[in-house]
Amino acid sequence: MSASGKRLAGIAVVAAIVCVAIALYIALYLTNVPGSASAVETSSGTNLYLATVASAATNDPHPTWVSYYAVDANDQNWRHATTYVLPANTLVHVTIFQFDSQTGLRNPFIGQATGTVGGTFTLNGKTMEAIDPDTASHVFAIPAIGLSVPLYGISSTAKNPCSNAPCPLSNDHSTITFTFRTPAKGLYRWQCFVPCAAGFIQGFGGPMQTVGYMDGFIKVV
Amino acid sequence: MDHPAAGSTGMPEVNEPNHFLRIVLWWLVVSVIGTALVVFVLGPGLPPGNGSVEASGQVTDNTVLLALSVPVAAAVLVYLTYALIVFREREPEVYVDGPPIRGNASIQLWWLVTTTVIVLFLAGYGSIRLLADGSGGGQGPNPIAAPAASSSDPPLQVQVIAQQWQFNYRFPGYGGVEVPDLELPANTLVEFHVTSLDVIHSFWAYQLGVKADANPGVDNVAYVTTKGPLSVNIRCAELCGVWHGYMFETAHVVSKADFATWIRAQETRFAPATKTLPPYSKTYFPPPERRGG
Amino acid sequence: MSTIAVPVARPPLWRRLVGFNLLAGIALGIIGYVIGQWIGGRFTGVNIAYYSKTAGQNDIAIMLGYFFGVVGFLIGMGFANYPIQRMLGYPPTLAEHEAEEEGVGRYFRLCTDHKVVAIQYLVGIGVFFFIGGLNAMLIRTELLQPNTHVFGANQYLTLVGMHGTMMMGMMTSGILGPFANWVVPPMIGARRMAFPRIESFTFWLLMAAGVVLITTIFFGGFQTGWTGYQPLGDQNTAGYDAYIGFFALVGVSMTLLGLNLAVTIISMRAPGMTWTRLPIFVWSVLATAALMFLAAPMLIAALLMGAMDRTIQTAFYVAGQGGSSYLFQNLFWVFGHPEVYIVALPGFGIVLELLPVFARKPLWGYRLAVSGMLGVGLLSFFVWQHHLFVSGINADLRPFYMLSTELISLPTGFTFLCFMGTLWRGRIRFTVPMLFCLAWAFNFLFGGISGVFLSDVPSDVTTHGSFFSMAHFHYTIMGGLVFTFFAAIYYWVPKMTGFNLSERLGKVHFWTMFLAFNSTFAPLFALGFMGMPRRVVTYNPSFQALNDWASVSAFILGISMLIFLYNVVWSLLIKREPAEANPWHSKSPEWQLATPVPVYDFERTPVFDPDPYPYGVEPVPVGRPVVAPAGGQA
Amino acid sequence: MEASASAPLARHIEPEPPGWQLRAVWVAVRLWIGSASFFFLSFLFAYFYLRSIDSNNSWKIGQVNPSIGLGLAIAALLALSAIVFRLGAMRPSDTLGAGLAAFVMAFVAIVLQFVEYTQLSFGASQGGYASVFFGWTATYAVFGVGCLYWIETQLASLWRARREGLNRPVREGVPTSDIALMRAGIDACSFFWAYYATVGVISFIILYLV
Repeated sequence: MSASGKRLAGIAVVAAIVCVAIALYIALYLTNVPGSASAVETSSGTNLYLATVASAATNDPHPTWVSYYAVDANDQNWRHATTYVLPANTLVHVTIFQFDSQTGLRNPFIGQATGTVGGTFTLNGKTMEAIDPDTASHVFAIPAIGLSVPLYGISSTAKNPCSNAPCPLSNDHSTITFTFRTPAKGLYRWQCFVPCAAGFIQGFGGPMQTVGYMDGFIKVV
Repeated sequence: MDHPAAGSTGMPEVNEPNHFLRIVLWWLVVSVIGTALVVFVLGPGLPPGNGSVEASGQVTDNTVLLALSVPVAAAVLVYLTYALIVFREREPEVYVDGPPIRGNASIQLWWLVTTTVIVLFLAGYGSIRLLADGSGGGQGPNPIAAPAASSSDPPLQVQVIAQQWQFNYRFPGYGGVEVPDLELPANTLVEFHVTSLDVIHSFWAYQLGVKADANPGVDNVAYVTTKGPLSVNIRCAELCGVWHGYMFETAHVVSKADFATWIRAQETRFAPATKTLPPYSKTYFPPPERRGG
Repeated sequence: MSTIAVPVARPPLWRRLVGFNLLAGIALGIIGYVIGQWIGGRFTGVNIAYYSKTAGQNDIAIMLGYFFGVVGFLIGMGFANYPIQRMLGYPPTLAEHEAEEEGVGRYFRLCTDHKVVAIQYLVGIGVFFFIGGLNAMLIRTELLQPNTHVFGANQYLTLVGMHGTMMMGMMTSGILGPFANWVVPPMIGARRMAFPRIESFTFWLLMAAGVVLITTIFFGGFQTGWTGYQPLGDQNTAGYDAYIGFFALVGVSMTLLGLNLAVTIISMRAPGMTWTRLPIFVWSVLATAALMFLAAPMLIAALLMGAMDRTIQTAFYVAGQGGSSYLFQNLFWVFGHPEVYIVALPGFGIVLELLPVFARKPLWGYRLAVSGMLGVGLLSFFVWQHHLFVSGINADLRPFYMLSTELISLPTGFTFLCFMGTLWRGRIRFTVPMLFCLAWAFNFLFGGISGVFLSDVPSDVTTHGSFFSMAHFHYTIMGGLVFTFFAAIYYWVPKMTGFNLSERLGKVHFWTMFLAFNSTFAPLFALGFMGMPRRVVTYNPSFQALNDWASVSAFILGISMLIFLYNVVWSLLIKREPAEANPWHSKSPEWQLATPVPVYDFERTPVFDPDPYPYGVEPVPVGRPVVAPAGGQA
Repeated sequence: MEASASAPLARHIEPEPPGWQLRAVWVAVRLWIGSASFFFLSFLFAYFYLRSIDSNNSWKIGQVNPSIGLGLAIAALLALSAIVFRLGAMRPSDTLGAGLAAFVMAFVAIVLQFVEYTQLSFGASQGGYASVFFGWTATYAVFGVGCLYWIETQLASLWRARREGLNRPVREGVPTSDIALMRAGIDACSFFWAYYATVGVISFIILYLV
């Protein structure tokens, strides 16, 4: 083997290693896609069942983080999903099971619901248009369409709080329902406005800034 | 450079053309055409448009700067083009040195004087424009460059409350009502008080020519005098976290009558929320700052 | 030299791999990281860091992990040996592993030969430059469409932050590391830097820093951009610890690199090399070095405050607890504005150094050029609040900062005047390095003119924080630094490596890069004017055409870098055509060395001309011989 | 390139001018002081900045007053140590003894600083002052540990030189002897130590008295 042949071989090996490293580097980003869930089409309309928990599942990469889950209404299957696929220009009935305790809002204004049909929501069956901002645990908000619904937190003295997802409905929780009209096709982000990221400054780090926990998309198709 | 200093430099060859004159002529032609194009063709389309008095002022400013920079750029580019064509080595095989010209005091002096004059003019011009009305920029809690407001018609105060990741607007003159979407009356002097609840944001109302950073615990005042009705793109212009790219919305400048109607409707609509709001304040430090959970 | 090589039986490979080298460094680095994590875990067990348990992250452990990891790496590289000897009282030495090792081995260990360190720097920084460039490609991929995501919002912002941080952190030393380390000693008549071990230290520290930054992707990245504004940084997940670690280590590296270069230039000029005879590149290095070792400590301090906010719960940047977000902005930009001139000034030096060679004329206006560089350096400490024109801080001082910022264009203009003067009636040769220098003038002209819009407050209200400012600093930094970086590579690599780069491929590289660069960044000025803010993952659909144009151009720009890479691999590693000693017929001292350059550079101190650029005249030697002291070491 | 590596260093190379390295050390320590000053100036700036804006009236949250006694002890020890070392450095016969005394005082001062943290009645989160106090004193103390190492190397060199009487070149082609370099090093070290102590006194005045 000639000297330049050896060099060629050496360079080829190095190049291969570099390419693998680059592929790995890119893959680390691409693999990290939060799960998605579709709304359930029933005869009564389009339904979306969500849940908010104080801690994600124990096998999650961040088991101490608060998170949204999608819940299958029938068999109570829980999926860690924050991308929700909804049909365009349709009324969607959202039901959220809220298992987390109260934190309070940084901006009390968000204690009032906006953007729902009628400007109201139901909390444990009672129709309301605002809650005491200090009792909020989370918020489901899609700012681009003006939707914002505060989620009432369970009492700090609750007897049977849920520690980690998945949480059966036998745990203490509040149930929030509301209806909103989906916009035209596209990708819209949703987020929470309660400073619920425990341990982060202003409560807005970690799960609040990571798509897949307290942030996600609605994908309107 | 047309009179190389005697002695230290090689004598110009006999048939050497007058490079300096040629360059100056080319420069004149290019600058005149370029400046005219910039002022009359590009100028009216310069940002941020004619949406407010301050925005128009910025357009004027941009036009002046662009018009000034054309001759400067032309001087360098014309010179470079000329030099690269005329002074190129025609026989690269042989290494021949050029004349050892080491400088020219009068050219250096002229250059220094010219650039100094331009710079001082720019700084003076910019300062005068800035101090006249603040140019729509955020000027901190004690603004020194406020547009003159008529005493009978005080400026409309609007507090912009930035938080991750949404702007809310509070109208202290209307019972402290807070709204998620902004409308402004036309032909009015508006006084924005920009503050933040958490990290640094920047309130950028593009068509109005307003940009003011929202810092936590800081009241950043920016003035704008609106003109006719229009739609305004509002964006956050300072990286504020994961949804920075989504922190945008549309505001509207509407007629004064429409604004009055709108604000009354908002007062009714957001009455439940207004009840829970803290008393109006220039800044907020809402708990929790840190949280154990 | 090869004639006197004594054939020595080479020890087996495994024996050569054992010792203080890169392998040991990596091994000890990993061990150190684990130890640091463990200690951090113990600490938080006694609950100093209050948020570790609830936030699911332990900043103390991660920071300590980085710290011990880097220390372990440096110990493995052999940097602790000499300090320990000194602790035991052994006398100082100034050399380590210079001539005793064959071939490529010394490039993977602590070596105090300034030529070896320079090539280490060139390759090391080159690697990170390409990673940073890859990030840019990914960013532009995401921006092909206004609201459809290739990457998630977190990943996109991490890419933006890593691109900026890596480029600013690494390319700060992009010219000083490789070229100043290599060229300055021969240019001033020295064989070494004043502190050769520190010279090597700055390089390996930079590499450790780069690895620290890349590890951010394992901790969720950081979503703050390269400016890392607080309190957003305080709020970030553990990935921001990597940002702090990276920039603090880079700050240390920069400080020491700057100190070392400044000391060398001040105290080690050969007899006859007076201040007025210094090549202009050395002057630019001196000005840059001064900025480096004065400005970088402020960055380190600002980052340490952030680190303390995240670990021991101080409140430097927490407004509700007596801190201020302005504090970080101030400290960061007091460093940050000199920093951008740290990046730009060596480019001025390279351009003015190379121009006389390829215009075959002395540098026009030497004193003007020197005063320009020193003036830029001095003024750069007084302009930082122009980054904060709309932030509401010290609004009354804005006219002052407007003036000081615009005043900087005076000394910068000197550089342009000297550039133009040197071309006057020269005999211009369009070699590859020369093309890159000429492109510098073109790019920096537009970078400078767009800077005027940003320095003028009324205009800045619209352009601040928009794609306009992004395009502006890419024109100055990429157009100013990266183009001159390549000019320096094409100019000096034949001397540094002893092999020629392909001229033809170089020209292809230049033209693709130059056209693609302008085609990428010129539209961004328009986008900024139209209202597109920086660092956004979505944008107004009406901006898509221009963004797509910029993205496609950026990909071509990326291809031009691959052409360069191909040139390097082909010319330097495979073809290996030996270079002449002085292919450019340059008259500066470093080209008078033999090729390949011996370990000791030169046997006799070079003789210097009173004129550093004796083109068109007969050289007049003025250097005097060096008198060895009595009992000179033999 | 490959060939030169195996060749012994050519013996006929002309040495560099004597005194270069000595001057380099002299210059380096002064520039290094410039560097360090900018570092500490950042904390000084933070102090006055946060104090002047007093965000959310939180410059001091609650009772935030470190005990002056310990602070004074630290500053006094540092100042004394610096004076002793600097004077000792000027007289070669006394350098080792003076250096040892200075080293001990410096060590005690830095230990006292860490002792102080355990005695404080306030935590780092208690406002801007508390942040600056912890940040400044901690980085200053860590800086001091580095200085201790530096002083130690100088004393160790002196001690070994006294035992073994060294006079060797520090590198091929560098005619400076290690004895001369050692004296330059001691001068630089004591000069920097004096600077460091000055910073300590200033920080005492600002953090405890102002």
